[in-house]
Parts: sequence; structure tokens; C-alpha cells
Amino acid sequence: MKRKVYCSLLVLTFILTSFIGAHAASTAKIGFTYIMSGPFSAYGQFAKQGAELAIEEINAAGGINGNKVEGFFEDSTGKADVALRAIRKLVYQDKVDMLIGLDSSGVAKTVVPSIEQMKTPLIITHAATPDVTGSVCNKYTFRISLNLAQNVKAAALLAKETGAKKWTTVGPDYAFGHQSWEYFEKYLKELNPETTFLPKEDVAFPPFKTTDFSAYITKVMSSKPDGVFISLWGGNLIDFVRQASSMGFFNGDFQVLFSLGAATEVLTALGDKMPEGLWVGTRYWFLANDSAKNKSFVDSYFKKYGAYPSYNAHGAYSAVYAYKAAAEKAGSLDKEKIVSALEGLKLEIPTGTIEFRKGDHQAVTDAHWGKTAADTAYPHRILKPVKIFNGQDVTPSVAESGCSM
Amino acid sequence: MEILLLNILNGLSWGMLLFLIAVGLTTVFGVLGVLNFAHGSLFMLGAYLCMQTMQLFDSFWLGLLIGPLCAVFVGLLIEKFLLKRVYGRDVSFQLLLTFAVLLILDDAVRVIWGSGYHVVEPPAILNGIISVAGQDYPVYRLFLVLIGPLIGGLLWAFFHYTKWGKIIRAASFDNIMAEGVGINVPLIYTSVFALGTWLAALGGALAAPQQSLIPSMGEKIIIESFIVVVVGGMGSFPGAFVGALMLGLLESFGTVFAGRMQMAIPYILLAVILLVKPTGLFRKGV
Amino acid sequence: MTDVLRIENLGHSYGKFKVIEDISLSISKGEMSALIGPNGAGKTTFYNAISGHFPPTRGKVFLNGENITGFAAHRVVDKGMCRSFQITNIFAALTVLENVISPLIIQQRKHFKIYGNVFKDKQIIERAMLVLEQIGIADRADQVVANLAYGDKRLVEMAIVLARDPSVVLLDEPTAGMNPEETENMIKLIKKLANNSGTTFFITEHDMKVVFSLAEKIYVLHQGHLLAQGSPGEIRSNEHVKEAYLGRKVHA
Amino acid sequence: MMKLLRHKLFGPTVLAVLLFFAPLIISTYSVMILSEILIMGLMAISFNLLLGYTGLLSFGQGAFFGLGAYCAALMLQAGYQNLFLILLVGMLASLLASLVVGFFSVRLDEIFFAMITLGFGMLFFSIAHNWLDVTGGSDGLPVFVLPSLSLLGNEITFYEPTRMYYLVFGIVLLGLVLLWLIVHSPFGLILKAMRENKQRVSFVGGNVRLLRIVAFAISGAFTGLAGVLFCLFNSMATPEFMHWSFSAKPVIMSIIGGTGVFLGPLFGAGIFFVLEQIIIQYTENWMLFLGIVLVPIVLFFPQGVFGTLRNKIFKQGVK
Repeated sequence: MKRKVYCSLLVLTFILTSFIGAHAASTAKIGFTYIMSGPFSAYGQFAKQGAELAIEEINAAGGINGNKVEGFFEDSTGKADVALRAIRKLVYQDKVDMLIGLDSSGVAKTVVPSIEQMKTPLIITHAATPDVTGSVCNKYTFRISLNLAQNVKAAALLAKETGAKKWTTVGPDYAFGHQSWEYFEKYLKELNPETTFLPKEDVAFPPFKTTDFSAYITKVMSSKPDGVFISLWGGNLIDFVRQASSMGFFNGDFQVLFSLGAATEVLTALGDKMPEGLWVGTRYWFLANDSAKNKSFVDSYFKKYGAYPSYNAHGAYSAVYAYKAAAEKAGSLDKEKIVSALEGLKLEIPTGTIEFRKGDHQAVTDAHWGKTAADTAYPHRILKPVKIFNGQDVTPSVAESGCSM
Repeated sequence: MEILLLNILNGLSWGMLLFLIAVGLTTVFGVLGVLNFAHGSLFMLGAYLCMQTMQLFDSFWLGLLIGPLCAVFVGLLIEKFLLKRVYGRDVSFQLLLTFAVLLILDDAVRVIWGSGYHVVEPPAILNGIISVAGQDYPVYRLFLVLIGPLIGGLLWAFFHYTKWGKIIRAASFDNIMAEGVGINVPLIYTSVFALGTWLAALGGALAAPQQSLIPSMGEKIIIESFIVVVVGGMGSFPGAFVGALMLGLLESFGTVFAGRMQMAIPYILLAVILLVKPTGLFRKGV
Repeated sequence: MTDVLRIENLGHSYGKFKVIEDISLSISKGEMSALIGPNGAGKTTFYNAISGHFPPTRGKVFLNGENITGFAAHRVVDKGMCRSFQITNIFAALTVLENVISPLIIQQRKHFKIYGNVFKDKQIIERAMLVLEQIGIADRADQVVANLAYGDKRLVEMAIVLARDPSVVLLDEPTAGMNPEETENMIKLIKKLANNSGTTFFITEHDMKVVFSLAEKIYVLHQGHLLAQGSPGEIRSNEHVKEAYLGRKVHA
Repeated sequence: MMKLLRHKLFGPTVLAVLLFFAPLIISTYSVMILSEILIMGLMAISFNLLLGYTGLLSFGQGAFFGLGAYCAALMLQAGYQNLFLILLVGMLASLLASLVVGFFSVRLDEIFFAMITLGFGMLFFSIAHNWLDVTGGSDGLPVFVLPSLSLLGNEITFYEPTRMYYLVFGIVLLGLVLLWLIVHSPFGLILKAMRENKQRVSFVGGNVRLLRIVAFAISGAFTGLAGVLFCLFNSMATPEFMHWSFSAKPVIMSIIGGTGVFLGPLFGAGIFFVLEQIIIQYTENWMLFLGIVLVPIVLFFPQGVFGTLRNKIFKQGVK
């Protein structure tokens, strides 16, 4: 008899706890898709660290609308079909409320139509192609990071100041390199109609797999330009800078602008081999501003991981906070309500105050350019001085972006 | 005129690196009959081991000496435990097995040294610029242009004037015959694979001051090495040399004339050569 | 004209080296002929040059009066000449039946037919079984060829060659590598086939016993030239042949 | 009973029935993975028409797969939404392209054939990657509208994963039935004969070059069909599909599954995806573990996992 009572008690407690458990377990699930393996896995690792830091901070402060935040990380491998599979897993299997991520522009551009089918909001934190908040934009897709147009607009403003008249480029031979050059040409021409640009067959577009840039360096140097706009990144940029400096490329015969030169992985790998006094652009620079938000981000990041946050860490970190802000504004985790809350949302992130424009879902965010400088406090070159271009000035209008929702 | 000369130098220095990798690949194919997909990964391993040695002893030359030798050890393990079992099996099995080795090596290196970029400094004596036809040109690249033929010459002498070299040549023509005259064929196979590994790793160590180190650096170069080997004639030593120079120079001049089709240059070369001469430019044999 | 195979001034060179030179012969229908000669005399080159393995450098080949010089192998077969090889040349992983069916499919121009079950094609199966019965391996029709004994593999090649019902059959050393019993059976088989069908056989052979027990006419090839031709008796008594070749080789 | 089990259509029929009812039991995500397995399985079996049946190792199948995908993407972009038209055009384009590539490639053998097809494949990749105006360059083409099907007066759309699965299932089933018929036709037997001994085929009157071109074109056409499906399933076409590393997939799948059995490559595709899903669950170093798993498969399963197991169970000889 006694045994029976115990048994029923046990069952009762089990049922009760499972109820309570289910209630307490109500979580806000965020799915992250980054390159976690292969040649570019460093990007994914940085993003994961940034995201985990944000989640930890938010959970310590009581979660989002009282919900615990849980992160799910998937590997895009940088390939469109794999990235889509990862996103499908997050949406259909893990049933996430929110998607954050995407490194590669090509991946972002081809995956975006499916996001609309899955009816789950996505904040892009890295991919720079203007198209995802332009020609292929949709209701569910947002971007918190600086896009190519914003970055290049700032470059054009800077280029005008240098006074250089004849420009050429070195860029990777794929959409990013070509688009960067087209936009640069377009913006600088608007700002200063007197500038000239070398025709397409005379500029340098080394294929992505290039490791030996000498032929391109020779080509650019022999065309005797006043300014060179360089949109190489990652390993290409490291190889280029090393080979170019030994061939006298940075001797000051012409202006040099690196559209994405100030990425942590590049500066760290190059160390003191990065020439000083070159203009480099960045999506986020950890020393660019002294706001409390930025200080606390950089400090806690450094404390947790022993490194300074890269732009990708910043993107993922900020996107989590943007989701929190949207959820609080909506008062719900409902996907549709989150989408409406994100539209026009204004919030402060480490890099400054941003606003997700209603028209194309691109964040209006400041662009940072700086000159490389040595500083013994850091193992790599830092930017000094840093020039901040106001988001309003560098973001093309919605009409120009070509987005229609 | 200067541009012509500079492009020739650029093409030669790139071609010499390709040659070092391709000659190992082609010798291994000639003797073992295996087209090694993981050859590029051994190149990558050579670069990383050179970097590691440099960090320990602070000398590029020691890195160049010790790094490739450590890679040879890894190569021996691969031959002993894996490749040995697929000699004579279908081509597709050999390709898949070496592809698996590529996956393992690339990811293992990523686990050990991280996925970030690494750089290796050339030794001080080669770290300057020299004036070539009125243009600044890095000394290290000239060093590459010279070291390629040097190593090629030494290899040629090895194959033609030493007993072991002659045995390997015999084996590459006909390994049954080699067995018939009492040569220890398994030992030949192991040593040839070790030689191939050493050449690939040496190429990697030599390339290290020139390009950033990343675990996937071998995948970039393996396809072009395949092309060199096929264009030159599979298993042909002079073929590897000529093929590598052709590809190096074509790619260098491609930056001037090919425009947006630069990327396709190696494949066009491959297709054209195979259509004109289905077995490549040179006959098998080192 | 009853010559099924006529060869005029055939020659073949590798670079400057003339392997065979100025060979002319004609074989009449149903005549069992043999080509002999020491190793390196150019027998295989001769066979390859007339069967479409490669085009001859000089000379002409006529099959049933039609000039087939330089035709590719498959066209030579279509014109009615089919050959065997010194080293057994069959489809190892297929069954005996499939080995014989393959040439029949091609003969009936069904090799580009991408539907239908060939094993339900009565015409082909019946013909295939007939050939196998002629050769005497019908009982092994379902066995995979790779698992057969060596002699049986040679028989399968014979079946493949005969399946296309050629007017001329070239047999390159049909008894090579066979034991005496197998050789004996092969001789009987060739004789039987030659008598029963209208097929003309032209063989090369190492084994003189085989040659002299089969051939009605013998051609002797020496250093790329046709040294002599004639009946077995004439060849046996030919001084040149004796000197160049038979004297040392024949034990019969 | 045993006779029924041994009937060569018993296994495939059971499999088809299982696949038909699978969406009722498994999760939405698993349904999508299954769709991918079927598409890649079709690609691998088309590829195996060359490797397993004709003895040609093609390393450029991605070109035809990608061509099918690009055709579908471009047609959808241009507003053509007829499903059958898209499937037909995708197949035809791949057929034509593979006729051209085959014309130049089939006179080579073994590794030379593998290399020249790799070269042609990468040539296609270079074009897709650089022809910005048509192919969208390196970004590829996103697809916004999927074709629909009018059935008994109803418009059926395929945005819902299970519906997409049945579309894929239907087309792949049709493709496999056709390929099965081809493999067991007179032409199929001649292909096997060529794999065994192409010299013998030409010396019984077969035009080996022409036969190989036809085999290559058929394989290319069905690979293109798989590519069209992949484009619809992922609503995209990207140059990646034409890269040699994509062309390596059917090779890996076929060898894992077994090249000597018709459905072997399909099982290989299944094993490949399931393995990948399991491995990425536990580690980011999936390349390392995939490599470690591939090694014993190559060393100890000479007829592939499926082929070797089947032979063990039914004690059948080499097919």
C-alpha cells in the first residue's frame, strides 16, 4: 500500500516537474550560420565567440523578455547549398526564432529567397554584397554590418581628399572585387568629375586562388597611377602586401586605399610587415570610439578570449543585441512581430548608433577608415588617426539600392 | 620591354615552384602508378613544418632542411599503412584514398596550428630588392628562379648517375622487369614515395616566405600540379619541367593578355595539349 | 573472282624501320591457309595492319573484292573479317552467353538500342546458343568467363569471333598456351568449323604440328618478306624455308 | 520466399515504397535531407553509368549538373514556369554540352580521361564564374519563383518541403527507371563489354568512340536533370556546382556505395549524407573524421559498402 503511494507521488512529482521544466525552458532560440570549417573558419570562430559573449551577458541580465537565450551554431562551409541546408536545419529541426550570420556574399545572395519561404527573420552580419538589401531584398532579411556600397562610398570621399587623379584597382576576380571597383568609380566620379579610371582591361583582378601576385604588382606599377584602390582580403591581401612591399609598391609613388585592410586576421598575420601610413577601411574597429558600449564589449571580449574583437565578432555580438531590442519592442518572440519591430529599429551597438532602414532593411551605420600606425601596446598595426564617416552620408538612398519589398 | 622581362621572371619563379611539386607527383605516378591527391597537402605540411622549425631554431635554412624531412616521416607512414594496400587497384579507389588523406592532413594541420594565416620571413640575405632592368625585384624570387633548375639538375644527376636513381628509372619503365632482376620493389616504392614527399615538402618550405600559410594552401596548388604532370606526360621528368615552365609563363603573361579568362588558362592548356597529344608532351620515364 | 582476301604489296614501317615489306597474297574461299615465320618475322604486324588495328603504311587489302585498306577495326568486321588475338581477348567479367551476345547485338545493329531486354530477344539468344553449341561450351553459358579454365577461355574467344558469321576469320596463334589435349581439340574444332561453314580461316601458328595438320596452303614470312608459299608438301621441301627456318624448328 | 527476396526488383520496390511513405514518419528536416540524397543519388547513378558500366572515370560531371541548374534558374528568371519545359530544356542543354565534351574526351582512357573531363569541367566553372551578365558571376543566381504543376485543374506549388520532396521523388524515380532500362538494354550490355575490353568491342564491329560518346551524353543528360532538381530544391544556381570538388561528390558516393550495383551510388549518397549529418553534430573538424571514415571504406569494401554487404548476404559473384 505504502509503495503504491510512493509510486503515485513519484509520478505526480515527475509530471509536475516536467510541466515546470517545460515552462522554465521557454527559450529564445537563435540560429547562427557561419563558416566554421575549412580555409575561412577563423571568421566563424570569431563570430561564435562574439555571439556566445552576447548570449552570456543577456542571460546573466535576465534574458530576452524573461526568456533564456539559446544559441545554435551551424557550419555553412562557405558554400551556398551547404549554408541553406544548415539554415533549414536551424529552422525546421531546431525551430529557432531568429537567424543570424552569413559570411560570403554569394551565399547570402542565393540563400535569401529561401529565407522568405521559411518566414524567419535573418540578420546578416558579414556578407557585403549590396544586393541582399537591394535587388534581391525581402521582408525577412536585415543586415547590421556595413555593406559594400557604404564602405566604398567612404573610400570615395577619402579618395577625393587625397587629390589623386588617375585611379586603378587590385581586386579579387569575383563579384566582390568587380562591384567594389564599379561603385568606387561611380561614387568618385560623382564627387570629382575630373578623376580618371583605368579601363577594365588595364586594372588587376587576380583570381581568388592566386598566391603569386608579382605579375599583377608589375602591371599596376607600370601603369603609373596616382591612386590604387585595393579590395583584396584575407590570405590574398596578406600575400599581396608582403610581395608588394618587397617590390617597392608602398614607396609613396601613389596613394593606396585598402577597402577591407583593417581586418584583425590580416593585421595579426602581417604584424610589423604591414607598412605604416596606409589608409585602410574596416567594418568595425575596436579602438574607433570611446563609447561605454564599445569599451565594455572590448573589455569583456578580451577578458573572455584574450584577444581583441574582430569585425565578425562585433557583427554577431551586435546582432544578438538587435534581436533583444526588437523582441522587447515587440513584446513577443513571434517572428512576424520581430520583423516589424526590426524595421526602423534604432539602437546603439559598439560601433555607434544604427538604424535598420524600413525601405531596404540595411542598417545605417558609420564607416571607419584609418591610417596604419605602429603601437607597442599591440602585437599588430593599429589605426591612427581614425576617420569616421557618418552613416547618413555613406548610405545610398533606398531608391538607389534598388530594393522593392 | 621591362614588363616582358619581369613577366618572364615572375613566370619562371612560379613555374619553378610548380616544377618541384609536379616532379614529385610525376615520379610517384611513374613508379607507383598512383596519382596522389594528397601531394598538395604534403606541400602544405612542408610549409608548416618549416615554419615550426624556424620558430624553434630561428633559422630559415634549418627550417628548409628539417621541415621537409619531418614531412617525409609522415609520408612514410602514409605509404606504409595506406597506399601500400591500393597498388594495382582501380584508379578511382586510389584517388579516393589519397583524397581521404588530403582531408585528414588538412584538418589535422588546422587543429594543430589553427585556422588563421601564418607568415614566414625569408632569411636576411634573401630579403632585399635587386634592380632588374631598371625595376626593383625581390631577391627571394630570383633565388627561386635559380634553385628550381639546381634541384632539377641534382635530381637528373641522381636518376642518371647513381645506382638508386637508375633502379628507380628501371622501375618506372617496368616494375615486373625490375622484380625479375632481383630488385626489392616494395623498398623502391617506399623510397620513391619518400622522395616525392620530400620534393613536395621542400616546395612548400620554399614557398613559405612567399605566400601566407593556411591549411588549404595545398588544395590550391594540387590541381595545377596535376595539369603540369598531364601536360608534360605522366611519369616524365623533363615533361614536368617543361609543363611547369609553360604553365608558369602562361599564367604570368595571362595577366596581360587574357583579361577575364585568366582563371581558365590552365584548363585550356590542359585541354589543348590532351587533344593534340593525348599522352602529354613527353614519354614516360625519368 | 573467288578470292575472299587479296593483299597487294602490303608494307608497314615504324619510322624508318620496315617491319613488313611487299607482301602480296590471295586466299580463295574456303581455303584453309596459315602464315608461319620465326619470332619477329612480322606476323602480328601483318595481322594488325589488315584487321584495322592500324592502317598499313603501304599496299592494299581487298575483302570480297572490296578495298578495305586502312578501315578502322569495327568497319573491317562489318565487311566480314573478324579476328582472334594471341593473348585471349574476351569480356572477363561477363558470362559466356553475354560474351557471345555482344557481337550479335552489334551485328543486328541493336547496339544503340537503349530499351528492351536482350535476353528476351529470341533471334539473338537462339543464334548465340547455336554458336556455343558449335564450339561446344553451351553447357557453360551462364558461367562468368573469368572463372573458366584457360582452354575454355580460348573457346569463348572463338565463339565471339564466329558469332558475327564472318567470311574470313583470322586466328592469331589459336593454340598458344594450350596443353596437348586442348590443342588436339582445338585442331578438331577448327577443322569441323571449316568443313561445316563457308568460312575461310587464315591462321598464324607457332606449333608446326598444328600448321601441317590444318593448312592447305602455307605462307612463310621471314624478316618482313614473304619467303615462300605453297602446299604443306612444297613448303616442307623448299630449300629457302629449310635454311631460314624449318631446319632448326621442325621436329616432325 | 527466398526466391521473392532474390528477385532483382524486390529490393528496389520495397525501397520505393519506403521512400514514398517516409514523409509520414520522419521530420521535415529529414525529408529535406532525403530530397538531397535522392537528387545526389540520381547524379551519382548517372555518373556510374560511366564509371561502373562503361569504365570511364569522369571528373567533370559538375559541369552538366551546374548547366542543368543554370538553365532552370535562367528560365525561371525569364518567367518560364512550366515544370516539364524546364526539366526538358535543362536535360537537353546538358545533353548537348556532354556531346561536345564527350566528342573530345572519350578517345582518352583512365587517368587521362579523368583529367581532361576535369579540365573541361573547370572550363565551364570559369565561364559560369566570370560571365557576370548571364550567370550572375561568382554569386550565382537566386531563384524567386518555383514552377508549379497543373493537375486536374489545381495549381500545385512546391514551396512546402514535403511537396518538394514528392516532386523530387517522382522525377528521380522516373530518371532511375529510365536509367535502369538503359543499363539492362542491349546498349547497356555493350557498355559493360566496353568496360571489360574496349578493344574486343571494336574487333567485333562496335564503334567504341561513338558508343562512348552516347554513354557520356546519356550520363550528362541525367546529371543535368539532377541539376535542375537541385536548383529547384535550393532555389539557386551557383558556380560551385561546376567546381571539381563538386564533381568529386558522385565519385565518392559511387565508390562508397559500390559501382557494381545499379542502386549502389544511391546508397553511397545516403551513407555520405547521414555520415556528414552525424559528424557535424559532434565536431567542427568534420573533414578529419570524414577522411578517417573513408579510409576503411576504400580499404575493406572493394565493391563499396552496399555492394560488398549485398554480395556477403546473397553470396553472389561479381556482376
